[in-house]
Amino acid sequence: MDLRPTADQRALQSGTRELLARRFGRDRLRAAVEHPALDRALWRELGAAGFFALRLPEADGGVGLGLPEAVLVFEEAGRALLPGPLVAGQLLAGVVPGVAEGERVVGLCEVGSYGMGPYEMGAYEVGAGGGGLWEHPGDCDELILIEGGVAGGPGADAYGGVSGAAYGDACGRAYWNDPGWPVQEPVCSIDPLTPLARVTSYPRRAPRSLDVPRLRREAALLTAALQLGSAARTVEMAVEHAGRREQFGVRIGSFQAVKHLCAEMLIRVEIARSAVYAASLVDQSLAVVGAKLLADEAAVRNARDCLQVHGGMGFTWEADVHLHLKRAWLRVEQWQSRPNAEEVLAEALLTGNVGV
Amino acid sequence: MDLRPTADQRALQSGTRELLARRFGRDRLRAAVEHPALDRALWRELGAAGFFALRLPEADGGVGLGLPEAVLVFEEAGRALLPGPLVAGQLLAGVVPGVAEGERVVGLCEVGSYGMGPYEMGAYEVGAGGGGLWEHPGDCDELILIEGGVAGGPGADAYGGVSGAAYGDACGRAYWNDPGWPVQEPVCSIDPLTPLARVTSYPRRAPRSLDVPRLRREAALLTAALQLGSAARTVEMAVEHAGRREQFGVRIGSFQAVKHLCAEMLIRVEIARSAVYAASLVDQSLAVVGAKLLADEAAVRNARDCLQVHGGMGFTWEADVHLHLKRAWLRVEQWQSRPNAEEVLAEALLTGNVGV
Amino acid sequence: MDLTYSPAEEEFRARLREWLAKTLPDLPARPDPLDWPGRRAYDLGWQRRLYDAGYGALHWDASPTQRLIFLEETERAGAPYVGANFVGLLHAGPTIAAEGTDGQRARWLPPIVRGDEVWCQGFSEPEAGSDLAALRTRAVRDGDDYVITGQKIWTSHAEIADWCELLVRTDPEAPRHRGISWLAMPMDAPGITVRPLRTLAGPAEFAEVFLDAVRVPVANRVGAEHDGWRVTMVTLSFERGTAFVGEVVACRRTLGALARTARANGRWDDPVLRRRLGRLNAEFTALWRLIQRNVGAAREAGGVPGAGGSVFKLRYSQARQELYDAAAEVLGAAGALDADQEWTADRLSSLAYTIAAGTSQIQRDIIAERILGLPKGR
Amino acid sequence: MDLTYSPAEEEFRARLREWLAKTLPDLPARPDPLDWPGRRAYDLGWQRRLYDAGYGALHWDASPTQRLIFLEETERAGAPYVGANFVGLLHAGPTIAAEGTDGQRARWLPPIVRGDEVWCQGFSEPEAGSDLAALRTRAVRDGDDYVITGQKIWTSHAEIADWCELLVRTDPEAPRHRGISWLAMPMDAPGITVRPLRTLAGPAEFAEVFLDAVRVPVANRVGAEHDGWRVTMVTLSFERGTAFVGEVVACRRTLGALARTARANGRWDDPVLRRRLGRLNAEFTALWRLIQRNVGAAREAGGVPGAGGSVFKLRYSQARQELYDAAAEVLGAAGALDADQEWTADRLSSLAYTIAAGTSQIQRDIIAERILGLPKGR
Repeated sequence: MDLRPTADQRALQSGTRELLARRFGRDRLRAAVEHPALDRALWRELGAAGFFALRLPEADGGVGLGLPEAVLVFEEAGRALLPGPLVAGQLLAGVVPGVAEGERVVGLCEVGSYGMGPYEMGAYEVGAGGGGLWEHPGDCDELILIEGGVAGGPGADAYGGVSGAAYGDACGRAYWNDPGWPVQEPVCSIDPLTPLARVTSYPRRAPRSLDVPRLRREAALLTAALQLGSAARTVEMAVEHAGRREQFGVRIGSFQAVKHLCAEMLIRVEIARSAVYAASLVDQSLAVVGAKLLADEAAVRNARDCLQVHGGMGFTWEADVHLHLKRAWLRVEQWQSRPNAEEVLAEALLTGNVGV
Repeated sequence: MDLRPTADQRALQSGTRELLARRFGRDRLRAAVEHPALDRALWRELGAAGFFALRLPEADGGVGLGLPEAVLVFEEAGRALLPGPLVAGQLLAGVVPGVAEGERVVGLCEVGSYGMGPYEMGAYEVGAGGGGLWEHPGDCDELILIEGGVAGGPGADAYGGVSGAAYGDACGRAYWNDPGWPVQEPVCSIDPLTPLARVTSYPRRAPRSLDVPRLRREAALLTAALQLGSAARTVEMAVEHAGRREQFGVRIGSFQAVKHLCAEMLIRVEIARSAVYAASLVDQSLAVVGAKLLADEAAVRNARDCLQVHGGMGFTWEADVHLHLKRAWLRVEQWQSRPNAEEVLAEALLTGNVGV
Repeated sequence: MDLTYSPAEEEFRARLREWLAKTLPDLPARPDPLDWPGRRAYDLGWQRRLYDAGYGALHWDASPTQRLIFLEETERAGAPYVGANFVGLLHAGPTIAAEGTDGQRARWLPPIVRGDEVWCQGFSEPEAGSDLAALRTRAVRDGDDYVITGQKIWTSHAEIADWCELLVRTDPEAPRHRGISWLAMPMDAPGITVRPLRTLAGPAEFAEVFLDAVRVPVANRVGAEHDGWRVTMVTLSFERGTAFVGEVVACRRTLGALARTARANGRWDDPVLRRRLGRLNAEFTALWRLIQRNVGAAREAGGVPGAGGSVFKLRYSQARQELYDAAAEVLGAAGALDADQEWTADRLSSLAYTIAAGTSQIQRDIIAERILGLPKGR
Repeated sequence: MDLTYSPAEEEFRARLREWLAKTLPDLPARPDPLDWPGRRAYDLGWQRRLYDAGYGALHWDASPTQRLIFLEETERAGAPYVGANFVGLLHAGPTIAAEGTDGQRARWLPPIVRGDEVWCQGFSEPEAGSDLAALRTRAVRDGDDYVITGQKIWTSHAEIADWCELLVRTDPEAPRHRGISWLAMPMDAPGITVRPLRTLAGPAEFAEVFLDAVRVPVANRVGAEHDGWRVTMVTLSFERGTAFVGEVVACRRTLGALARTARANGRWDDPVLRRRLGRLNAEFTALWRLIQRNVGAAREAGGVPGAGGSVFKLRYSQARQELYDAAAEVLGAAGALDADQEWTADRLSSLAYTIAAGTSQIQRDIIAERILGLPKGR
């Protein structure tokens, strides 16, 4: 029993950090902020380094590792603010040809609200309400649309993992589309690194075989890992700034007010990290729901505190702080909603299935 | 337009403070903590000073002042932690003989939950749920039971003041009782200064004529004034302690962490004071609901922060901090519930009746 | 305690309301936010109308209560925001009115109130943010001029300003707060370079201003030489006083709009969100009442707002951020992530409120030390 | 990363669980909280049973993982709390085990693990709370004894303790941290006066201890003379380490009970409360995982918990207060105001958590300076 990464896992993590520092350093990051089209060469390099094929069996050309390793690698991607449909790439490697190698870019888009009618062929209109946001619409070679099955709705038993109900069609369906098919409307994305569109209508073809509850659970966990990496990075940024910036004749990090902001930031990271790492090991929906909730909080609140520590300098476009905040806001909306997550976690208290 | 007390009002307030300092100083307070029976001599002296008769016309032997003055006086009572059914005394002076003079002690007890059946004579059982707490059961010569009409329930229109619906029987009823009649069970009161019992059953006689919505509104406002006084006092206590106590070779008030706790305490007081004073002038239910909500927050959170500033010394029984916290907790439960208050305030946003 | 207005004040309010109802429909269309000359013309045009109607100098020539009524009514009527006239009317103007000579008042105040000239503020520097007294921009006396070299940041409307209220260090040997002077610098003087500053909320009205041997006549100094710190504190306390009245009224209106939007899009069914909005209703009502209390205190102190402004500013900047966080929940993902949505853009701008014009950390120090009398730390 | 246990650990857990199931039904009735001799007998009796079953010295003689399993299983089974053995098993014992001589270990450790002797802690003083190094209790060398005069506070179980781990100032001339020594003081020595301390949560296990020329043999000093500060830090880091494992397990159980109570009394229908409980579920699960991570770090550091304990302690003390605030809402007015309700009493006790064993303010300084490396303030 040891919740800390092994030596091998630490090596994987630092290798990823070095790769990203080399291939997606600050200059690349700022260039991407102004021109957020995906860098396909970087994508192929990530593919070659095993970023997407991480969990595929070695026999299939993969790295043969598991969810804990994917989480560690995604923590690094979140730290570096690496843009692109990373979660889709990780989850669909081995499912969609070319994804594992980084040759083909595939997107995932939640269009489902629970309470949908029975499955019907034909065009399906996405309501004005939730869902339907598509990351990097101009960069995807293919798009997979996920309907239904969100936490707390019908099918939550399977997704929430509260009872042992079998996965099934009722818990969500996946539709393949080439990216020209869905009708989309542009969204002026708050995150300069992540172009967005809203899918308003798409052809509802025969659903494809994909374990949607597992896909959702792993997507939420990997997104939580990205949030964790961002939260950890903003502590570093705040501490660096506070240790360098002088006001009133001293480094501002010697003020208790600044110190205590930084301490609370670290605590959020450590709590989120404990939850995310553990969820990667138990692969249980309830653990994922809690981990995403805490990682979302850590990422958003740390980015805001980091901004506060930076003062006016953090408010400029040239500072990276806002990129973390905006991306964190975006990820909060992905794969689970806070109200549903809290309801699922509350319901689990009644069933007594809290484990240890 | 001036939201600050006039010279006359300030004189009334400082006169009250002096009276309480003289008649209910620290020694009396600590004696009351160990033996919380009401000091009837003090009660009569308060009566003679016009504490209860404040708002009665001068022709009837009262002081002829209004709700703003009552609020200022109650702020002082809250500051001094003065025990007893003060709100009942203020609201029933002139209604129940002897109350204005402090000769007779009368209690008010909310037993109503909304959703009660139609009015019926006979014994009425109070459910195990909310309400039914009776302050100083052993000290009251008389008890008035208030049924129904809480904020947000049926009759909320009148109570909440959101629409202009007329006051009426549907908004609550009052029953007179001598204190021997209701069936009560003892409660080990968390507040050592306020003995409590729970009324479980009482004779439902013919309701008495009393403007229950107004009574509730004014009770909530006066309770908010008590909370405000307590919140203001705990800032003073924290500042006094922080300016005196030395650790690490300096007064702890020179630490930013302590300073900022104290600053936030003051802000809560000033916000609550603004809301409470304004509500005493507009005499409008929505203003009272908001004022009580903010004064409750200020009293509870300030007492907790005061405890934090005091450290271990504040955790002792001999320190007064806990008396403020416990009384604040008690008052939070009186005359309105937070969920209902927030719902009423939200509903008012829709009707657009926010005034300026 | 009294919430009623005097007959004269009520009449002032009624006439203003009537004038606004008559005037606002005739205003030209609002310019594009990136059209700087258009914005200048629009904002100055609005000020000119106010001036012609007798409301031009209200920001320093009327009672705090009248100012309160003015800001409240213009905001309620949806009148234009003070815009490019912000520094002139709320910072530099009040300072000159309070501290300037008769000649200075005659030179600078009429063009501000008539809507002829725009002012900007040259206070902050890259190394002097929270610690404003650390400013380094040097002014060296040369005959009847100061020769100024240095850099300013967060200068709003610098691109279209005629004048800059500038803080410079005139005595580098004196203690930090003692060697500073307050100057009115013409923005067309040689040696000034303005570079627009992009913020996390996108293109904004801020700029960096680089000063390379800029000559400013000594006669442009307001207040005594080296006494600029005290002069500045007058200005800053204005900023923390009634300047936010209009914003609080606007927040209350936004809160109502949030509730109606939530009701329309179904999010009203979430009691957690609903109750949060209810809590914010109490909060903004109380903030409004706090301003009214501060106005009374300011009246007593001769028009200059006191430290009570810090209490307001701290709580308000927090509440404003909570308001727009709630707005994001009302909008839902598709709206909260859409920077074109007005509330989403406002959410980004709200992030500056706990930083600009004194961080919340500094404000808490001020309250603890100046109001509560706790020992000064360091 | 790995959440599985080794076969040996699983076997340890299974045997312990079996033993608990067999042993607990035979325990005597719990004594009244005010019956001090009864509490001493009960707590020591439980420790004796643990000792007889081979679990006596687990707190310093086993791997962190075993300790984790032990605390988890005893709490889950509803076994007695460590009670009067707290200081001996979790503070003084580990310190003596780590820093004592062979002779000292032989003298003091067996009676602790056998449940023969009770220890109390004499660290805090009225003028030395957060600033423990300010302690003034003086020890003057006189032959083979120290002669000790001073006052201690927050000494738990002093009424029934046999020994006190005492911090005294042996060199008043040295810098604050350098002149302190750690002594084992017999509580029956002449000159000791114990006065029970009443807390806001009512009668508690705390006392003030007055020391008037108390003689303690020099041989009772653990560690070098004047080196008591370092010795103490070892003890305190134990306090912030695994000591809270059982409490977190208990909090998770309480959380489940809160949910079931709320469902039964109808408060479950309030989604704000319900979602708050859901949020706390995530929180306490994560705190539990954080302990598991810290155990790994402690194993690496040779059993001594590191600064990670401060991270846990800060968040946990906050979460525990939130838990009992939620409990008050579940109970409703009649329960939340009734001090006889267990959760209401626990709510009062929870208020100490952000103060005792280092206030949250001090913990944040520790994290900022020792973990994050921010410059030391003052």
